Amino acid sequence: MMGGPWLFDIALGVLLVVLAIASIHARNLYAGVVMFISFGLVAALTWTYLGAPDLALAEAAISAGLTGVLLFAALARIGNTGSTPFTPRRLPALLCLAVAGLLMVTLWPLARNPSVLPGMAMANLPRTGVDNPVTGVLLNFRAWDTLLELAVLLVALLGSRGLRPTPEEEPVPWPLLTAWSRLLVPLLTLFGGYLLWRGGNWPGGAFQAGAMLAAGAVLLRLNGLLPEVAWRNPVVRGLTIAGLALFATIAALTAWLGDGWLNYPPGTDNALMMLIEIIATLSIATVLTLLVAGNKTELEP
Amino acid sequence: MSLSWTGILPLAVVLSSLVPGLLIFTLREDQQQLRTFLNLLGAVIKLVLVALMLYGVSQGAVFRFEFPFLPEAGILLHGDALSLQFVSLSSVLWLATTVYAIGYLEGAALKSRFFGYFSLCVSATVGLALAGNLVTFLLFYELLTLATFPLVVHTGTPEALRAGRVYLAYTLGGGALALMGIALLHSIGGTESFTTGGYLAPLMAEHSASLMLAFGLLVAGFGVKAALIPLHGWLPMAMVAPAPVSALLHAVAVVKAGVFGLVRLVYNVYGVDVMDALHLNDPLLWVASATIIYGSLRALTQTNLKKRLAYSTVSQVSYIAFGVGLLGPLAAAGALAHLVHQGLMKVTLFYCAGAFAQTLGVHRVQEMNGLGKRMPATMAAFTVCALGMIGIPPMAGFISKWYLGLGALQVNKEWGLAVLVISALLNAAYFLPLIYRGWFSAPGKEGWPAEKTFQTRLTRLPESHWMLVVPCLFTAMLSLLAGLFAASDLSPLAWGLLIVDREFQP
Amino acid sequence: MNEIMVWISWLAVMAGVFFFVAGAIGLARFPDIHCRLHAVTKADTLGMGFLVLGFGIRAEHWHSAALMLVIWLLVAASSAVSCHLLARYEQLEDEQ
Amino acid sequence: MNFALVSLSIPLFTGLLLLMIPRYGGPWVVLSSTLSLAAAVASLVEVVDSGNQAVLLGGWPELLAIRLHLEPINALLLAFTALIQLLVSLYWSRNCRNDGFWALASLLHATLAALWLSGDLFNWYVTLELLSLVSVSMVALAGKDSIKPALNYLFLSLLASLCYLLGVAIIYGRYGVLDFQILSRMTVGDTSTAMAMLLMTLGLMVKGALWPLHLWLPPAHSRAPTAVSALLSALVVKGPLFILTLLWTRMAPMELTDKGGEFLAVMGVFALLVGGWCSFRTPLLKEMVAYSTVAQLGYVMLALGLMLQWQLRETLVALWLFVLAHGLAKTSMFLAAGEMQRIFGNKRVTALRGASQTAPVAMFAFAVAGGSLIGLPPSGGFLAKWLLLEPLFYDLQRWPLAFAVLLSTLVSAAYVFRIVTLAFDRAERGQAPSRDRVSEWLALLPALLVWGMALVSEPLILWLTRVAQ
Amino acid sequence: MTDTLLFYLLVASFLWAAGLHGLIVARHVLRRVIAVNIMTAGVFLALVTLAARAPEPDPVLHALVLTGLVISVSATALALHLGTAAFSTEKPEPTTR
Repeated sequence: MMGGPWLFDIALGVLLVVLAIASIHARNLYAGVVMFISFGLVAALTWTYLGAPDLALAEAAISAGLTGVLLFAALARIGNTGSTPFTPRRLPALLCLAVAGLLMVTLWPLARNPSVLPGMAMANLPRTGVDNPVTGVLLNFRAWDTLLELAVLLVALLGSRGLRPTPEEEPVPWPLLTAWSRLLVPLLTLFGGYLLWRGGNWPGGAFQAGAMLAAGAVLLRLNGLLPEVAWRNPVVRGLTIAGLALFATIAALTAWLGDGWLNYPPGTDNALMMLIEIIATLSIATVLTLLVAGNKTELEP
Repeated sequence: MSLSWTGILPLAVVLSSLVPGLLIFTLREDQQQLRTFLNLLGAVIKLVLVALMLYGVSQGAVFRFEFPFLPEAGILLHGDALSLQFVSLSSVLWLATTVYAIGYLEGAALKSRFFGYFSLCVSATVGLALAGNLVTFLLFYELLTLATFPLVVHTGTPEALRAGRVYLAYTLGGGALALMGIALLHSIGGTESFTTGGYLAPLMAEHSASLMLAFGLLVAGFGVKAALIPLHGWLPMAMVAPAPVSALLHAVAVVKAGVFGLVRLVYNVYGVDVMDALHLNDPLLWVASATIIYGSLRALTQTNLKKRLAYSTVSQVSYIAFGVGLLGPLAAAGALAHLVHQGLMKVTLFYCAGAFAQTLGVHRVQEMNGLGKRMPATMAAFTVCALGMIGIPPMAGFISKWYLGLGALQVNKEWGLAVLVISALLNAAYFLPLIYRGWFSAPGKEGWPAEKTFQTRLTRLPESHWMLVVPCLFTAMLSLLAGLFAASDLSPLAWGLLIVDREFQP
Repeated sequence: MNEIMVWISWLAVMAGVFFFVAGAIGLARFPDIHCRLHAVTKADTLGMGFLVLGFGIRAEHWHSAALMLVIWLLVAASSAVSCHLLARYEQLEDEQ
Repeated sequence: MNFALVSLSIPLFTGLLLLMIPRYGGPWVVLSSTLSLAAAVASLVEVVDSGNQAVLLGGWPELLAIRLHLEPINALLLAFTALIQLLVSLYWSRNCRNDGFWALASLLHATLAALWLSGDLFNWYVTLELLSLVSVSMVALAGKDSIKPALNYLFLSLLASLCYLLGVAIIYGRYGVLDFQILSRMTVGDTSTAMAMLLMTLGLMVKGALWPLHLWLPPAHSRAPTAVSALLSALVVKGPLFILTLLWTRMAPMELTDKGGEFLAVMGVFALLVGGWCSFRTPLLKEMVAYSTVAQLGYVMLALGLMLQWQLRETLVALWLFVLAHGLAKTSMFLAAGEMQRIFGNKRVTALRGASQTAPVAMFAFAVAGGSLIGLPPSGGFLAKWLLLEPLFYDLQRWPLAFAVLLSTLVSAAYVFRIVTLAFDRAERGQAPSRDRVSEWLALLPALLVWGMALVSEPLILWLTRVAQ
Repeated sequence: MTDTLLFYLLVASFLWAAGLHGLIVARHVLRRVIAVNIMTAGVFLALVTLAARAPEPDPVLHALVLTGLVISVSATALALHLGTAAFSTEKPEPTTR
């Protein structure tokens, strides 16, 4: 699976490094952002090549897609004028090269000794009621990390929502784009649902599906087809905290009724996990939509 | 923590001024009567309690109040003879100064704050006196700094603030040094309670270097408040505070706290023979003698009356350090007696200086001409105590200087006697002109700078407010009696000899 | 039978690569925005089509071939829309 | 263990509830922090009786699952967090203008509880990241002039998290285990472990604003709303320090601890002196209090450095006492400073002229809290300093460190009393500003607590000595 | 097999260093956000390469990287919102309140 010819590796590696340096030091910001998005896509390619399909999906959807949209939105508000290319001084560059060399020295011996955890993870996978090992780890073995991660997403929204809203004009709908999005969004939703459903056994899962749905919602919002997604509206608020609230309540209930925190009762773990996944997807989709295209002109409640 | 009355009494003595003080803080400015009542009530209760304790000690009762604070170093209040001497001095003078302060601050603002901190300061002094081990001593030593600082900056003028900053720099520096010394002693030998003859003898063998370092740190730490030579800078600057503050604090509480610390250090922590073995007393002697001479020399050149008295305090307090440094029994008795005598005399001098300033606006020495006619009673008290300071019999000052001289000869340090004689001459040089101006020279043509007349509801008072004059006469009379009846067993000298017998008997 | 199929798939892949390279050169060399848009959209979509054809033949199961076909249709549609958008944006820029 | 997790989930659910119903934030948070405090105290009692506890989340085998473990120190920190949260929310419920604060404050409390309980390196990364995001969002609540420092704080803490994450990656690559208890039995002093420890230490030093990497703290803490700067200085800065202590005292291999100890001790001394000097020089009131945080953290670093070099139990006890005493004192100081800044309406220190008449209780709170920072007896700060000084004097070659502690006491005295002396100035009589007596007393409460530690000092110290290993 | 891993570890170190350099030197918000994301990608590349050491890739590391990915996107979103708010404060902002 891994033995591809070395030419492909070198191409990927060089592409990654060149795109990285170009995106930071590009003359004007617009070019930098575009190159960063292509860096994200090449990184997604690398993850698939290194045998991590889940990550490739997430990288493409979240880091290349949504981060790209966020960067473009910020660029639209900040304007390209502020992009004063800085003078690349010698000293920090050399310093960082030295750091890279030092890292290499320490990472070099690690390449050989594999760890014991994957074996244990595989052994315990059947008891989790899920076939995809990554989802197994995410929702069972390290469920506490995922719970806190949902909290991180929510806090990012709270933080950005607390800022003074910057005035921003309503997006003017444009016929061809509206037609295209009417076609694309159903497909996106379908694909998101499919990703969510297959998360149990094959690469996929809540975060990738959430990102898909968010992309669809942002597209509709930009074309004015979706009514204003406002924090005032209790349904939207409810949705954003639904994922974290449900996960926390399940954790508390398993401790209170069951036999330990996040210790799903044997019979129902598959159903419970599916419930968590669905609500988490909706919650992530809402949060990401609010982050990307949240209505900025509304006042705090 | 024994709950018998012998356990509770030391705590009660400290609380008797702390509780009224905290109550006074909450009073509004116009609650004059309540504030005065609380003040006097606190003072009287403290006097009664101290008397009770004196009676108890004479009957052989032991007063110990123990409270866990640090592992193997708890808060310990222990009423032995040495602490009771200082406690009785403080409580008597606190009563007198309270009366004086009420008179002095008749029209002033922020009286609640003033009397609040005033009572906190006295409770810190009393706590310090009753302290049973070095940690408790350090605790009250630092609280004393915190309580006295607001009094020094009470007037709030730029000079007062500058004096306050200097005062803090010195005292907090001293406190930090003392903390280092006590921590050093605690880490090598643990903190035991003060015992006659000291408890550091067993450590002499392998810890002599640390003991010397600790002694240096502690002398520097206490020396700040005892106004030894390089560390005395804050005392003259702190004279900018109101007169009762200068009177009680810089003649009795703060300065005496430093010297009392030295006395405890030499007699109850290190002990006479450890001091002798490590030759620690010689540097202390040299510093004390240098301070005596330097203080008197600087006092000569001062034109401001309170500054002159401040420098005289710097030199007089070092008499006690000098006596302690001699390590002889007689010198020790003289030093302990001087602890009380100097307190009584110096407080009277500050009262009179305050009365002159308040009534006639007299601040500088040149303006003192003809005071004898205008304020005869205050001037008389001033003269009595000024002669006492010089050491003229039958005043209290003479007694203590006499014993100090004998002590110096006893340990055959003749140069000590020379120092005492020179300082007596210098004292005369800066006190006698004041007395001469007061009695024998005619008042200036243009009259007094800021004359004020006081009258109670009934009659117009001849000299000035009775609350200013009566404390002067009271303390002057006390210092006269202490000198005359030195031989009786109630006098400070007798008390000093009693302590020394316990300390030096084989 | 699959001997010929392998040859055809190789031919299709080579054609695809050729069109991609053509598109890239067009992007680099053409003077103004409209020509470049023209080159990129048309050449790349065609190249993609050939690639899908080439790999479709080699795929073991028709599912992946169908999937690749859908992907190709999506890429074609989105590049058409984005090319239109860019052109219109360029036109707005010129008017100001 | 259940009590500890209850103490964690109460603020979490309150935070979510407050998002749905944003009104009456203050009373809700006060109630939740009281309940959380009760649960934390219950867990403390439970852990003291029945010894350390641990729970494998989800019942999975040991290496695979995240293990939350509860030791007396963790339980004490849980209770401490709930107490500070209670004190600050009592004060802030009286003069809070921004409703967004309450939800974030509860989430902050829940994150800190998760951090104290966790024992898994990656889980610490997630909690640290959550902590930074919550803190940045709360700093940015103060409006326009707090956005740039918040942004700078965010970038630096992201940089720190990535250093930490790379360190965790190397450790996992080398040993294949993430739980620090198991790692403490496995670590060997080779180059990759050294590099991992260095990266993790640098990351945690930036997040904990330890001396050379503290530049983000003063602007962020001084421009944040009063309650936020109090919470940040008293609690958030302590999270990374807790992890740093556990990493170095438990997980680091023997060869590295000496070098690490020296490094931390020297950094601690510099933090004390430079932080104190900056605090003495800055003209802004809240910036002065922020710099004093940087200085006081120097004590914690010094204690940790000495602990690593001499393996003495007292220094570890001194470390925890410094954490507790500084937390309480700094909360009171920030609340008092914020109160006085609101009354006088001016950020500068010189505006405090005559504060002892116009805002006596707030000024008294500031002075009492300052007293504990200096280490005047019988405050909590003094207890910690006393325990730190003892081992310094065991042999006399260590006198430079003792001299450094002496110097730092004087520097801290300088910057506290610079403000207190100003307050006694009775120069001009400004118009009597609007005073809120109750909130001034609430600002005084933590300071009284830190001085009240003296009443319970001996049992506390003996218990800590027995417990901290 | 291991030399391809070594190559990717080298690429990961370079990415991490490039991101570090960018974050320290850049002043503009967007450049710093991109630099942070590059650095994150570097760490994740290192993690995934370590996961690919065994023939069957290590799911635990993949889960960690997924969690890290979501965290980095939320941090980026917050940074960008702060950045735009910071920029709008410089120009005279037409206050709506």
